[in-house]
Amino acid sequence: MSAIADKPGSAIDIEALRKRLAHGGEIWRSLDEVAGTAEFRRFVEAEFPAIAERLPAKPNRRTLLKLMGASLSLAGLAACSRAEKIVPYVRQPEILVPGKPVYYATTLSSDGFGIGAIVESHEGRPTKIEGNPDHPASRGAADAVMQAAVLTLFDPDRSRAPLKDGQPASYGDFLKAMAGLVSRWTVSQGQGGALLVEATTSPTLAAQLDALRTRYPRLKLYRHDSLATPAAGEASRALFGSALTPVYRFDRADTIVSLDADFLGEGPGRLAYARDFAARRRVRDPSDRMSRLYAVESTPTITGAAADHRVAIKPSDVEAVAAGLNAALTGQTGASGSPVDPAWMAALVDDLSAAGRNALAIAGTQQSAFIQAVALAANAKLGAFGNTVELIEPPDALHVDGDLEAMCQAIGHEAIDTVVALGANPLHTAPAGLDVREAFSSLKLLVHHGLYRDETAFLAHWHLSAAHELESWSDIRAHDGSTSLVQPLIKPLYDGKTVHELLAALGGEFEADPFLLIRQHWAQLDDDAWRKALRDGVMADSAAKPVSVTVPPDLAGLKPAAMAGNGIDVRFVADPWLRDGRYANASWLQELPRPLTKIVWGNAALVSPATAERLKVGNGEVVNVASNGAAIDAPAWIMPGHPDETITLSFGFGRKLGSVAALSQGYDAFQLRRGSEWFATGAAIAPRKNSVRVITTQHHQAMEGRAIVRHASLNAFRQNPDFVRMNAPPAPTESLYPDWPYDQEAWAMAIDLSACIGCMACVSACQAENNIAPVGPEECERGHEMHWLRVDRYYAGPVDAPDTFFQPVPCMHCEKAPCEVVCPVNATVHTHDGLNAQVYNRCIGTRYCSQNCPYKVRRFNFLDHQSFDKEEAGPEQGVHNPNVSVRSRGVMEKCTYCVQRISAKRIQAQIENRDIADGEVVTACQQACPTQAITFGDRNKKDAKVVREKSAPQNYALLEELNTRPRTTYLGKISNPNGKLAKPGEATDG
Amino acid sequence: MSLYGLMAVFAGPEALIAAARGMRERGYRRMDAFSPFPMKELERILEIPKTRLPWAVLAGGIAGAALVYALIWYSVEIDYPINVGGRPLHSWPPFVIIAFEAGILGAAFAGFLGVLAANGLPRYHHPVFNAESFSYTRGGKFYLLIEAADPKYRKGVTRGQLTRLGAELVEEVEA
Amino acid sequence: MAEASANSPAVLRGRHDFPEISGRIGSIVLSGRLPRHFWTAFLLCFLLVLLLLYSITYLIAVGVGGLGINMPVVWGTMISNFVWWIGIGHAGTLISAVLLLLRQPWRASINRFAEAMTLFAVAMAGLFPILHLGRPWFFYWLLPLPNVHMHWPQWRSPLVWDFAAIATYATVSLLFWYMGLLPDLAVLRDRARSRPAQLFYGILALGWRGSAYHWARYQVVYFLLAALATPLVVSVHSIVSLDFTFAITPGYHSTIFPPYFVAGALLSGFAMVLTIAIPLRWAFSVKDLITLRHMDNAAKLMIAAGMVVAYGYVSEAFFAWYSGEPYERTMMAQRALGPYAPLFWIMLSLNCGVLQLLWFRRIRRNMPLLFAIAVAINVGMWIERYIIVVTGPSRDYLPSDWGEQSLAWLDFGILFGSIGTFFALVFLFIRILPAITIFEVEELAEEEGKIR
Amino acid sequence: MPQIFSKHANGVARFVIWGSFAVLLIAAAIGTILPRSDLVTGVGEPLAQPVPFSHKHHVGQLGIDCRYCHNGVETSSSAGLPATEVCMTCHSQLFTNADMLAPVRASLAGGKPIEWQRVNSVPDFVFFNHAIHINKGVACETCHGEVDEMPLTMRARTLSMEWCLGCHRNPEPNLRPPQDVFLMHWQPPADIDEIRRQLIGMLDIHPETMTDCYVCHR
Repeated sequence: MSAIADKPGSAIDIEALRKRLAHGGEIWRSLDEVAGTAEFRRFVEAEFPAIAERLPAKPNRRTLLKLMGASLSLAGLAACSRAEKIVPYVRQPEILVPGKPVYYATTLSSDGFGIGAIVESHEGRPTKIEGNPDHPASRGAADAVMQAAVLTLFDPDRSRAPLKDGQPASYGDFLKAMAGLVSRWTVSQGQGGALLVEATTSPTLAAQLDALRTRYPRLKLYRHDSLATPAAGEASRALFGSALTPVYRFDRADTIVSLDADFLGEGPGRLAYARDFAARRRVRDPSDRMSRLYAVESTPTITGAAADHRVAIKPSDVEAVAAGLNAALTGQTGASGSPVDPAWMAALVDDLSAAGRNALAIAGTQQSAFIQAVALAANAKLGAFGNTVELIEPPDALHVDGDLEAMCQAIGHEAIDTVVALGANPLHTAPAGLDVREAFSSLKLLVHHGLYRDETAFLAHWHLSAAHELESWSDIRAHDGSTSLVQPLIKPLYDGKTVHELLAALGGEFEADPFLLIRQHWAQLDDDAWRKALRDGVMADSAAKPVSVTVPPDLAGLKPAAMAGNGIDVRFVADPWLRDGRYANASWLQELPRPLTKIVWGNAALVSPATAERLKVGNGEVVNVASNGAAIDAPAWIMPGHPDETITLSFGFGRKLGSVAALSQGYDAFQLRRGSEWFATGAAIAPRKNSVRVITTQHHQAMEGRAIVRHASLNAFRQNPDFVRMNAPPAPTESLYPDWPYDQEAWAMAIDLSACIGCMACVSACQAENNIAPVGPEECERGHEMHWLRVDRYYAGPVDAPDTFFQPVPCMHCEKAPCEVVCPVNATVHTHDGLNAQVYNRCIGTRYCSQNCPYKVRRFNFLDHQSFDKEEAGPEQGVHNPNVSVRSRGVMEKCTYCVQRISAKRIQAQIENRDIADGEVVTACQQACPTQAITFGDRNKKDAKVVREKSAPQNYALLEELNTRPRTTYLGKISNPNGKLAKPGEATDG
Repeated sequence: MSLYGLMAVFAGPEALIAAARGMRERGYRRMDAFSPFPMKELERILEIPKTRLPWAVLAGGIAGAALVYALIWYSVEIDYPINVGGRPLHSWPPFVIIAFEAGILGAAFAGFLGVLAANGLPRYHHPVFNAESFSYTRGGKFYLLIEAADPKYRKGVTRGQLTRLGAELVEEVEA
Repeated sequence: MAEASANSPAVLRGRHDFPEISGRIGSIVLSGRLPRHFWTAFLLCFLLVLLLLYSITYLIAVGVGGLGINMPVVWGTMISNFVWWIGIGHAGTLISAVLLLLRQPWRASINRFAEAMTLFAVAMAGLFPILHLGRPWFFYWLLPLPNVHMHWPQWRSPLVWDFAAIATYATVSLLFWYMGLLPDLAVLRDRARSRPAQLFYGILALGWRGSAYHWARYQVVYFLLAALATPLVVSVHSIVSLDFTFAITPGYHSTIFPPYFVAGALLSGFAMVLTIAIPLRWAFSVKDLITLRHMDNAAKLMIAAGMVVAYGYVSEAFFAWYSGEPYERTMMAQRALGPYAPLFWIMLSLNCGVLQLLWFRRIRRNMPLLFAIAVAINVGMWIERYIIVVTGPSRDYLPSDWGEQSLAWLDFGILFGSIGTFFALVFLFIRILPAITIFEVEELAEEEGKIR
Repeated sequence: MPQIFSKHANGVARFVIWGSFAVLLIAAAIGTILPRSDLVTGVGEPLAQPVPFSHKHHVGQLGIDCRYCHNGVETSSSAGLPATEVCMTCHSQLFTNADMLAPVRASLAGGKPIEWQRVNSVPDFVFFNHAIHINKGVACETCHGEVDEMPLTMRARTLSMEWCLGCHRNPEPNLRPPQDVFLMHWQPPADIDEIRRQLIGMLDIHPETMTDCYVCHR
């Protein structure tokens, strides 16, 4: 049992294995023969030993697993080596010193757009993603999906070798096949050939596609992006003749109206937008000002939760609201039939007009062209263009011959007999009523390039395993058009190929070097500029130039599409983490609670309390949703603040491919979707008799009148700045016990509840940094999840239009810690700098500390959640942070204020014989937070940022009446509602 | 085979007490009585000295408590001072609880071992077991033993006196 | 003392002589002729022993996650079993020690197996704090042992006090019990026919010969041990209750707990005494040694203890309300109306409702009924322990982490396994040691002039 | 009634009683001493290595500096083992075909590293950092012993928590001027106590912070 902790990688012997295992694929093949279909079992054993304990034992299972685990981990390590020609970030490039992490800048893709990242690499193992402060789309923040990139990199389920008709083949064979195709196309000028691409912003890729099309004039190019939002383009094309896309500047916006736009949670600019939005709402002093957000929503989002005024209406009514707004702004009278309260609208319009060029109207990207046009018109009317909003050429612009539907039709007319699918997985994401399988089956040749052996791969004649983005050379553009490079952190684990290599091969260039393909595209950059671009993670002033426009008065004739409001409206959304399902195999994401529902390992159909009441359904009770011919069964989930007579369905689930994905439960909303619609009307809901398991990590939603999240309006705050002390139990001033001196550092944290938007980035960052084990659905259901940091979500006020509050709750590091006194073995004690240290190797698991923790922030390893047998653990152990113990069964764990980071900085400072500077120690949650809600530092430094935060009048400690003296404190939530609109439940917490 | 003493068997407690008193009046000192259950009178008659075991018990209790408290104090103040939940190093109230339990334990051990030691137990082989009649096989019997070492011991005389005092049976016990 | 009147039956019925008493008690052990149902019962218990062994193996192999516990309720049946068994372990010492000090004659014939019951109950209780651990194999870290980590126990933790209290209690009870056994062992030694039996009892008897000198010291120390055991028995369950009162969790943090736990201990302890005594006196036809008087007194004590417990329930609720603490109030309301409400009301109806039947003498003297009541009280007391353990944390300070735990098969496997093991030990004890104190019954018979 | 036990029984009983006391004492003594003994800690027993590398030869006789091979020791948590190339910098000229160096040459040729046996290891949950110790004047010698006299490297200290804490509680006796940390058989000057007192201040060493659990366990 000494293996309570283990330092993955510390013993990894890269060079040897690399030579021995030139081809990860070889091993996989040999194993396929041995293992048959034991993959799932093996994976579960490795990733979720706890679940495996419960699996019925197979006689030869253990030996089999050992064998597979062994060679898999070898395969994994096979490429744990520094890829050549990579340049460290700002720190001077140094030859790899064992035990010292190296940081590289690269760019991760989010729905095709780039978000800059700094990747921490240990002995050539990328282990942690941070945001790149220099990148416009990241600004130093990183969200949950980005964090999971390292996990998907080491995912043992990734496709490991080219497959010919499902049988492993060599890359050489694949190239031979491509050579055949090339010669065929050369003759026929690409007749009958088609490429299927996803949303992409890669300049190199675009150039390669153009080259191919000049080479094969008859070659067709289709794009299938199941999460595409074409409306903005349509609107601008209608208004200005050319497709333009808006970029917002929330740091300049005083009054914001969102027409069903989830700008904090969706879209490639979300991190930057969140930062700017929060920056404009920082209040530390009664004289500070903050912006005001009006949100019209057709489904609850974190943006709506952050809004000062929110109305939830049926999707089919949003256009009416937009029309009303447009009428009001353009001074037309009789803005009739607007489903929102006229007073509300009047207040909104007044605020907007008052704000003038500092106003900002945002249309939800998923909303109709009309609504886009209204937003554009409003911004133009208010003079916001050039100030709070700019229009640029869309970075993802790509001239294509059509979408998936068009392609299938072409296949139907036998105009196309060969398809090369680049990354896309249409068999899962195709709309209902479009039989892609049937269409693809009739192809002469289907080539699929992807990370996983997914549905499309199974159908394909040839599947080529793709290189992970952390293994690839590429380039990509951000929401504002800035271009940045993608550089590999590690040599492809499973000999995957980049899309550029594949396209080069289709162009007859079979031995293309993935690096040169990119480098040559950027030939105009000299080596210094190139290096700089790599080092900075973004190309200097490559942002797209704003286009100046004039909006035609009549919205170019765009009218509200008369949506039949009868029946139930269906609102489609993409799962915030799994998106269209492409990340379904990432256990971190599956187990990360959804911001509002706190649902994990599955999805549910969200309905409003009133609708649920009418339908007589409760949480988890299955309903049948029927819309235009198709129908699916989905568990209902009652969602406070959800519009009535509307049901929200999310994409991304219902996939059984991939062993983690197979563990999750959920329905596949694509089966109900027509075309690329985000809304459907006239749906019917029929409750079924049965109910299914929907796992949530928070079972109680109200604050029970306790002063937990203390909040007030800006005006209330100005009247009495210390509102957090009002009607809250008084904090004791003295303690029975003598005060301990903390004369050196005194680490402390402040969390600004006004800034927190509940996006969960901190939680996933914490999981990635601290080797927190995912436990799987069964254990989550039993309340055994392990997240050290949780984001509590409370509702207050009327259930149909509640206020939503988020509160991140890490360990409070109480100075009078109740947990420590009750531990019988000194496994949790205080340190000289005031940390509440948890000593895993001393813990015997009495769990008394957790019993005595009023915040319940401690987590217990009820079962063995991590495999300690390096042989058995498989490649996924590669993701472990070598500076954090991996905890074994039976020990308690909890937030440590990222003590490993503190230690690293302290050692550095002591070697240099200096004090630790303020802001030098950054916790994982703080670093990831898009809104900088979390501040961490030394309380003893008078000028430290954390001291300034804590000196704000609205600073308070959670449950301070217990006199536990927490080091983590909160800044009460301040919202900025319009005084003219009395908000229900204002300044109370229901 | 030397003689250890004379063992007289009596039917009941009263008889034994009477006999013991009788022999005592006759000046016998080195004598012992055996009964299936404790009999207070015998203590008086045989002038059994008051035992000092209670003091041993007290000492055991104090020693146990003091030792353990000292150990705790040493561990928190000297050997590994450590900030636990911001409480003072020398948090005496909880320490007292443990010391109390240790005291009880010490006292109990002192008493138990003390009584065994004082009674010279275990003593598996003892002359009285040589007496054929000395046994609880038939339940509660009452015995009086006059040791041969007693100055007043005279072979025939003593046996006669015992018989006269109502002994059912008088038997010589070898050492 | 005169023949017993109807309203207070004699502690000893009929006339006896010493051979008869020691013979009857001794023969239970020596003759080895035991009723068949004795062995069938023992076999049943033995199956439960196997269940316990299996459950423990599973628990250690898979981990405490096999139990129903979760976040936020990380304590479960292991703790409630512990408190329950410790409670049961109290009646024995109380009967033998306190009644001895109070010179209650009726203690004589039931103290022996009551003490044995104490020992076995404490042995069972001792299992649970260890099985409760996430890493049971490190339980000895609670001891101040010289180690290369230079590590000490954390003396401020009630669990360490527990450790001290339980260890002391077990040891003292054992010494007290063994000391009481000495003279009887001597009797058995002499009555034993077979050589092995002679050696066995002979060695245990340490050569006891009933010398007046020995009796003198013996009695003094026996009384002293009793005097020590009395504060000990009170301190033990008080300390166990500190495990809860020491915590700030709502529903735990209460000053009423120590007395209320001790009372609860007596209630469940006497219930268990009756659960054992009633079948015992019937099976071995010692109704004249263990008389209605004993049963009656035990039942009366149950009422007394039970009323204190009931007062505990009331004051707990009252102070939750009176304190004005929102947390305490919510917790208490949730306990009575929340997810654990059914258990809560069952507990009340058993520990406070059913108990009241004992006011009636007819019921106190009706053995089958008394037995049923005793069993009911045992169940009720277990539920009480469980409710105390789980309801607090399941409804504590932050509503966001409110939640309930479940009960897995493992929870029941270990509970029933331990019950079976306990009774198996009781059976073995009855088989090899005198379940009734021979010398004290003889003394009693003598004092009461019941010797023919 | 005849005696059940013979005359000797009493003696036997006495022997058993005192004997068991003695056994308990002895057991306690063993339990205290054994974990600290070389049998358990493995101090002083050289491990068989694929190549019989001799610090005695390389350090003692040739006087090669520690950092030549262990180059991470001043900057990183791990001191680092030399890459095969480092060995071959010399051994491409010297003893080019000595049999005992065959594995080294094979390693370079086959690109397969030499698998050394770990001599000084701490449990996985202990995070030791070389750099800080070196920079604060704790010499290699202090923990690794006189490696220049080891034909085969062996563990010189127990590396038990007790041993670590010994120094973390009172580092002064183990300090020396940082420039001397790589010296072997370093002879302290006469005024060493004074120097050490100054070092504590100069190097800003705070023993009261060095027994925090997270210093080693994270």
